[in-house]
Amino acid sequence: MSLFLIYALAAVGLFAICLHAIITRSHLLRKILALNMMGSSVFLLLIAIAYRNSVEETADPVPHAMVLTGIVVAVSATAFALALARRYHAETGETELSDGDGST
Amino acid sequence: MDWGFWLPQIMLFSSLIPALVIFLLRDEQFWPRTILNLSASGLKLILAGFMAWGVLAEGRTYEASLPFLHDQELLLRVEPLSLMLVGLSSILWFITTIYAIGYLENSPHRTRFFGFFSLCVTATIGIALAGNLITFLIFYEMLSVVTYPLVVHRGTPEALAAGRTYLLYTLGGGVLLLIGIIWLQVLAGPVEFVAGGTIQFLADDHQASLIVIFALLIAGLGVKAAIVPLHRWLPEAMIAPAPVSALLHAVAVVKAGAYGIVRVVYDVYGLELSRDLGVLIPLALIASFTIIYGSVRALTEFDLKRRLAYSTVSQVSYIALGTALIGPAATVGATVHLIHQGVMKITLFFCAGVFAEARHIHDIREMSGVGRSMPLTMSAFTLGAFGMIGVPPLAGFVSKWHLGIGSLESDQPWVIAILITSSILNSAYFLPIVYKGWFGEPHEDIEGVEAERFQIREAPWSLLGPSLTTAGVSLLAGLLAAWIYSPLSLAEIVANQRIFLP
Amino acid sequence: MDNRDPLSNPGYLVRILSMVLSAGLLAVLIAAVVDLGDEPTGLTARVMEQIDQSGVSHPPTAVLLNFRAYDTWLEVAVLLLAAWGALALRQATRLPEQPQATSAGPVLDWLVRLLVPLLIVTGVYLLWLGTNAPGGAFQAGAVIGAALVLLRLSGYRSVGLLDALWLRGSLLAGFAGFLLIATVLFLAGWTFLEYPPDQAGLLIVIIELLITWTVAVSFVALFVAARPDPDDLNTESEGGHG
Amino acid sequence: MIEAAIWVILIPLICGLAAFAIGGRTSRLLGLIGAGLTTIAAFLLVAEVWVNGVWEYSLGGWEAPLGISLRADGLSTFMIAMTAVVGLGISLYAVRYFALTPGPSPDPSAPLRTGAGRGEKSQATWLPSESYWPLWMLLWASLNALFLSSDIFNLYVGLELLTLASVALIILERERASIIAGLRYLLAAFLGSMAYLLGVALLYAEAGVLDLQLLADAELTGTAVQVAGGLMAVGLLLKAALFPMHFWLPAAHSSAPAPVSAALSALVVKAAFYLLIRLWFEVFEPASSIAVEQVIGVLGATAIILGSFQAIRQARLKMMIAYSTVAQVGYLFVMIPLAGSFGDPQDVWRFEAWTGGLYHALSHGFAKASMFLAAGVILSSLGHDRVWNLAGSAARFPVIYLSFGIAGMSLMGLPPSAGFVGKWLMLTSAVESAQWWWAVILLVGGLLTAGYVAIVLSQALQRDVEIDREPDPIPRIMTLSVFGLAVLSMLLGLRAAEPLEFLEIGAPFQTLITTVEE
Amino acid sequence: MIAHLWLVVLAIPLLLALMIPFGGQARRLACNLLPFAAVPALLAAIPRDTIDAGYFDWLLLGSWIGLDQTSQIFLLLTATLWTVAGFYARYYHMDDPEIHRFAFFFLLTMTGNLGLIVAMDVVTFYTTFALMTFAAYGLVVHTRSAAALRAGKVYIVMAVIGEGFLIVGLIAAAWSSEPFELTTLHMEAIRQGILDSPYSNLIIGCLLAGFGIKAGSIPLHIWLPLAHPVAPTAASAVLSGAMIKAGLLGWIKFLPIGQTELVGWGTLLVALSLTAAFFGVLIGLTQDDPKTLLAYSSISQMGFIATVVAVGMAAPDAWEIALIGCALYALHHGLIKGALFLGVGVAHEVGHDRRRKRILLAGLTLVAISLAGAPLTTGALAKSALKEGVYIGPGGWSVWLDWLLPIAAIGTTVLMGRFLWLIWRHEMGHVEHGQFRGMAIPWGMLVLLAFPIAWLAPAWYGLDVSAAVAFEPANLWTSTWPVLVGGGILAVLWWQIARTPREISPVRVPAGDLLVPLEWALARFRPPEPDEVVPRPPDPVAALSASWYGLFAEAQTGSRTSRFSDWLVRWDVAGLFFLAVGLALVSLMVWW
Repeated sequence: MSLFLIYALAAVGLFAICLHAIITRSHLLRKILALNMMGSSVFLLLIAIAYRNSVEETADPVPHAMVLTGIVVAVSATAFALALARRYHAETGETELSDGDGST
Repeated sequence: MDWGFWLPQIMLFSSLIPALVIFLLRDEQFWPRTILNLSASGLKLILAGFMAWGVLAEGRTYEASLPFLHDQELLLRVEPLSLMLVGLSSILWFITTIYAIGYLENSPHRTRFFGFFSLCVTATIGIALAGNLITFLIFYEMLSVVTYPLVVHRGTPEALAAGRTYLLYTLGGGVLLLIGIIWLQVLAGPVEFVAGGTIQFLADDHQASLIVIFALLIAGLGVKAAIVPLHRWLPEAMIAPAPVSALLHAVAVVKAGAYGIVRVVYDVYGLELSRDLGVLIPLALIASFTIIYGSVRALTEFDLKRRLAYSTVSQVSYIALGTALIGPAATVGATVHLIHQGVMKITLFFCAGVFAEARHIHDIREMSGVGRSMPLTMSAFTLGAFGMIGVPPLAGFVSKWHLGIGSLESDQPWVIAILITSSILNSAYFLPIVYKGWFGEPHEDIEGVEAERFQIREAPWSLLGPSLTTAGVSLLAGLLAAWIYSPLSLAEIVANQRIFLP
Repeated sequence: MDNRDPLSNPGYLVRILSMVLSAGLLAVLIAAVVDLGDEPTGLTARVMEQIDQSGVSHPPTAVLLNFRAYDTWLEVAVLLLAAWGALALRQATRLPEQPQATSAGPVLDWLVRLLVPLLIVTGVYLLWLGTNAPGGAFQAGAVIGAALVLLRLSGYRSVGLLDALWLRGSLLAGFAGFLLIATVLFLAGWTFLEYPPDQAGLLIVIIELLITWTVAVSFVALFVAARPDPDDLNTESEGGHG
Repeated sequence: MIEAAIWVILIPLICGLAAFAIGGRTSRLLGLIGAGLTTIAAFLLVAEVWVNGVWEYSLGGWEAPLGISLRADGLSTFMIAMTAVVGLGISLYAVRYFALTPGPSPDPSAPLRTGAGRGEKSQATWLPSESYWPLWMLLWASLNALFLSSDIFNLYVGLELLTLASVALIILERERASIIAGLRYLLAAFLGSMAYLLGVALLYAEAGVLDLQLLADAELTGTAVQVAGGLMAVGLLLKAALFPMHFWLPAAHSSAPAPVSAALSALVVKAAFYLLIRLWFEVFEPASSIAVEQVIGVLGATAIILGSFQAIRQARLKMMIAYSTVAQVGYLFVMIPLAGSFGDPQDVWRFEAWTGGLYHALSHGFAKASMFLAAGVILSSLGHDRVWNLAGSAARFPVIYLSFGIAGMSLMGLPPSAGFVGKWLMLTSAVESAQWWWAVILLVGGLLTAGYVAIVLSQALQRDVEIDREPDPIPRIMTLSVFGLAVLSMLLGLRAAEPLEFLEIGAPFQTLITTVEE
Repeated sequence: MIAHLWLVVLAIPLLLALMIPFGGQARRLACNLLPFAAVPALLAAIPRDTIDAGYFDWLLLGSWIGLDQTSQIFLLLTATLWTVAGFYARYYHMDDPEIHRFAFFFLLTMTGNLGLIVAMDVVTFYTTFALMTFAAYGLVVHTRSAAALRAGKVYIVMAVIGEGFLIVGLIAAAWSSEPFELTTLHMEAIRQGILDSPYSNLIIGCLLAGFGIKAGSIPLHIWLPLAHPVAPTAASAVLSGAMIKAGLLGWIKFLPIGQTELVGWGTLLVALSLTAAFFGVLIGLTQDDPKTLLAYSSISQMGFIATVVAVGMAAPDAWEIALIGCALYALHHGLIKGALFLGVGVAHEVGHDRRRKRILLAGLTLVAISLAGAPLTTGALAKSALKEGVYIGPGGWSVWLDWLLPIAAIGTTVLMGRFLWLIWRHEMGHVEHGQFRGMAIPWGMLVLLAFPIAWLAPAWYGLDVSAAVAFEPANLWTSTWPVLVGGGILAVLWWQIARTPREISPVRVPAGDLLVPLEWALARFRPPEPDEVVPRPPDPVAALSASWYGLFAEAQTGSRTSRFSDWLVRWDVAGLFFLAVGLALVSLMVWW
């Protein structure tokens, strides 16, 4: 089992766990965290790919750059989601998203 | 200027543009709207006359082909058959506009009414001018939609319910038509209307498909043509104001269906192929059943407009019936009935509207003695009714005559029995109305004091004039049938293009 | 609707189903990963070929700020949007003061005084490092932003109380600077997002500086704006029209 | 060469940023200028592509695979042009829409709306109208960027940009319902992005490139690619709100302000759709299978049926329109099995279905924008949008309902609307490929659409009932933009030959297209 | 060009009729011009050598209009009668508030009646025939009495049935005449066509029946004894005098009589006609109303004529002669019957004036014995002309006819006796309109003119029969003895009645005879009553539309929320769907 495979399997495992969490955890914070973690799992996979693609000890910089960009994107989205969640909590006092299509 | 290209388009736009402009006017702007309406319908009339002259006297064909899809085009073509419906709708549009202006005086939502009214005519003209199946389909569906606001114009719950039923029927029919057309085009490529048919080359390989497609097309068209059992929307739609009913029945909706059947049988399949596929006899049977059934139902209705509606159900199927018979006289009968039925039925609806408007008469039982105070209206109604029965020299007689001859030509003598039964049933539901109107004792509450019994109190000329005009036309169409500019002569030209000698 | 306590997690059925489906997906993902194998594919070689013309020597930075500068540019826009969205949740155009005005206490005070300069220095260092080693504007911005948040948390209430215009300016700086440079060069006839080889390094540094500042302020803004302003709340549960 | 494609991204960005920086009333002006210039640029691009064919551009001079390429083929340009026209209509509408609700309103009986009268303070406040313009410009720019990008990772960034701009717009008026809806949307879209991103990672790991054209040329197959395809598809389906992943859409689209709802339903959903189409028929073409395509088609069909039924059942107009979007998205995805690998890959009908689906997207864009804008007028003028209580309102704003009806025709696929063209092509394709079940679904869906459109019109056409107060006059520009969009959805059906030909530029199925032309 | 004059002749009454609905001056003018409407037609009937036929290629389906010899005689009769009746009606309806209605229908009926005589093609004929038929309805029901309305109903039903028969026959005939040439509708072509037609028996049957209804042939006569008497007297006169001949003219014009042997049809017709000749007399004798009696007399007299038509059918060679007999007899009967009907009207005006009554009875006796065929009368001339044809008829027939016809003449004599008796004992005193002079003058003119017209007609029109025939001794005798026998019977009856004056008629057959059981039978199959609600069959599409709307209405009123849709948008459910779809897509892509 190569190093790449170990990291990659860890990444997809994390991804699957986060998927499960997003669905089964109702607390908003946990959902947001799960999403954030999901991003991290993909970044982990990308890093693994970067190292798999190394040429002469230089890791592939493209996945590297993708991770950096992705992190910022993920951070932004997470932060925005958190701001919304706090506002939601302040408005309703709830920590879970209400269901329904808004038709009521 | 290339008239051949522009004329059909101007024909369309001469009602489309006024429609759009009218929508921007306010209800109170009576004169701008009226002037626009009348000048537009006048213009259309002149154009129609010009086209008729060009086609009939000069032997021209006006054709406008516009790219539509990559392999399809919108084809507008003026030839004798399209001229029939064009002429009918331009003339009747003009007359109905005058009538509607009088009828809707001071009633709300006139802007909406006249806007959709003009759109409705645009769609009908489009249907008439359609030179291929897809163009036909486009305007056919457009017609379904633009008539909806007219049907629900009164805005009462009943009107809205009727409107929903109407929409469901017509859109459902549109779906059948659409799938039929697509199927046909998948097999045959773009289908143009050519006298004698264009898809004979499919006969060998796709016989079963062609039969199913034919059934789909006829079912789709049959909804608008009110073929039993797809006719139920028509009596319901009678809730609409009189000018709408008049135009729906005489020109627009039912005629679109019937015209479509004519096109499909003559210009898509062609008589020969239709006969070989064996689809004509079933069509004739269905049409015959509709003719009888509509008449029988009409007997049981006592609301004037509903009775007229069932009469339409019955009468429009004459066109389908004639189409299903093979022979020049049958073709003549079917196509000429397109016009004749329109003129006669619009007369009847005009009169029904006059009765409703001037005397609040909606039920046949209330019509007693109405002929005393409104002899002209009643005369017009009588002419229409007799025309429907097929009494000579009215237009209806000419149609029935040719259909009768056609039935013998095509060796289907039983059709004559249908025609006669229908005529007798028509008499049975029209003559009592005529009788009541002329000979019944007037109701006190309607007619007022005895001294006024013989006083003539007709509706205003804006209502009376159109009724008399169409009544006169339905008389002249029969009386002068042999004249070279009569509908019959036009129908003979149409038939000659499509003649097929077995 | 069901009668479950709305605060509890979904029922067992959902959990089991979710687990089964996630496991299934995991299995497929494993298959995919295994299928990938160990053969390198990637663009390492190409990056190394071209890095000399990029104006920086650290490959990821070259990719980020030159080869794939477009990504980076849009990413700054994402950050801007997030900060902005968070700010737009509030009616006030200015950020609120920290409501709790207590003193942080002597230990924290000392720690903050120690840490903040350190963090700022670290940030600047990271920025400088970015051109030839791991590091760069985002890392630097994050660290500086963290320092500012720390300050605010420990009672320096006015931190982040930028004037509305300045706040906007700071949030925009990174993206706008990037945009300005790119547009001006584009109008001057260069390919869009292409740096003139001689000035590439300089321009990248300028952009990095701006981005660092924007990132820092954005983080603070996000942090501060996330706290809802009681005045903004919809008092009734009518939910409005929308 | 003016490189109009660059400008369709740059102009809205510049205007948006300027609007953001300056704020106040100027933002509206800047937004309008941006909308106008972007539209001009978009049509310059159309002209350029029409004349010169596919336009390609390496950003920063770095050729793919190293750099990021922009590519404007028929499809991209088609989407950009649609965005431009719809966007222009929305912008014109928004000018007066937000002016109708000027911050703290002095008049308590004013028709609207949120924020108004609440939390009035001495300090400067963010007005929805002020945030609207920059955010809207950014949304527009991100749409254009998405349509032009030829790099799958860049597309991810673009998607996120789009999502965040959308969410920021949804919560523009800071109402509780819209905040909940925005949050749900954000989380859902985030989830979709993650699935997409994982797919990107797998694709890169397999192919070592990120450029769409290079990936397409590589004709990738293999487990990893297939898994990547599935992941990216499901992520994008979530973002496109295909049933049963539509749960976020009705709330989000109905609770936003009308111009935002219009943009979301007409354009944003299409972006995910566009991306999926692009990937599916270019990158994953060799890896795809009939079964997958049929599954997507089944989801689309279910969306058509259930979405339409849900729309009929809605009590509020905007919810009805939102559910209509759920149904219409279903139409778009029925295109996948039709244009997919069912039957002989060399059959022309695949291309017909492809163009049909895209034309449907176009028609839906115009029609749905018009509908949401119309609903906005009704809502702000009547103070409510309860379908049950619309009686008589057709007499008050006839043109609005006329537009609603025309747009409805387009959604139903009635000729001569653009929707008809799309439906016609898809139906032809379904019949030709003997996948008659899709034809049935398309037709039934049309009837169901007629169902809810007719309900609205039928309510509105009811005879006048007493209304508490005379509705406020509608600014003419709003009426015109509603009407204009509806009419466009009709006119595009009358003359579809050129747009369809345009779609052929650089389209997949090049071999099929040539057979068509022979 | 002359042919165009026919159109003018027809247009005059038509235009006058059309003026009436406009009311006011136009209406008054039309009513005043009523008597003159048929004058142009009368002028047109002036005998000429040439047959002025014209083809109008714009009228109807292409119209042939003109007069042949036979038609000229019919036109003479018709125009005379209508003119006289017009004058008569002008006074008869002097105080009628609804004179305009009468005038309207009178003029329209006139147009039709004149038109069908000049029509030479099948469509024009049918058109004018229909015009006459339907317009006459207005005349029948003019008084609006219960009897008139019942008669009107029977009339219109029979008329519609008749039109139905006719149109079937005519369409089939027209088709047969020239299958692909629609303009060949000339009666010559039609006659030829019927012979060649595969449907020739159908056509002949339909035409016989269709025209037979108008001609009062048994058993289609049932409307006639009801309708003729209830109409205003002027209308009765033209109904029974002129319009009844339209059916006869139809037979003559369109049946291929004289071209081939139609023995079967001829036998049928002769049987029915002879039955009619006796039946009319017998039933007529039981009638109390002089007008009903005259109507039955018409049935009987038309039976005479139809007998000759039947002879022509059975023996083509006889037709040339028989046709002349038919025409002459029709002329004679029309004029005489018109005079008789008008006389009945005059009888209501005599009041207490005995002089007037004597004039009336004298005039009526003159025309009555003429109808009975007394020597030197027009009746004698007509009968002898008729017999000419019968003698040439098929072998065997003449034997029967030779003694059956005189017996019928005896019957006629008796019938006329009873008529005169009814008039004579008519209550004096009551004056209906007070227009004796105005009504008696037209009547008197007709009485006086009937004889010269009938006598001179053969010479005018150059017929092969001369009036002198009637004066030949042999004919004198044959025409005398039936009248004498009839007179004898009358005398016996007179004596009988004088003894028991209250017994007028031992049996009473209600007018319309066969109609009575028929009406009884039909009463079982009445159409729905107006107030009866006929349930409409259910409409599945409307039900669908209602249920779809119900779906909407339900949600609006909040009576039901959709659990399913709420369930669908739950986060966990949607999340599971996301997982499921994702798994499905991924695994299907990999493993399918």
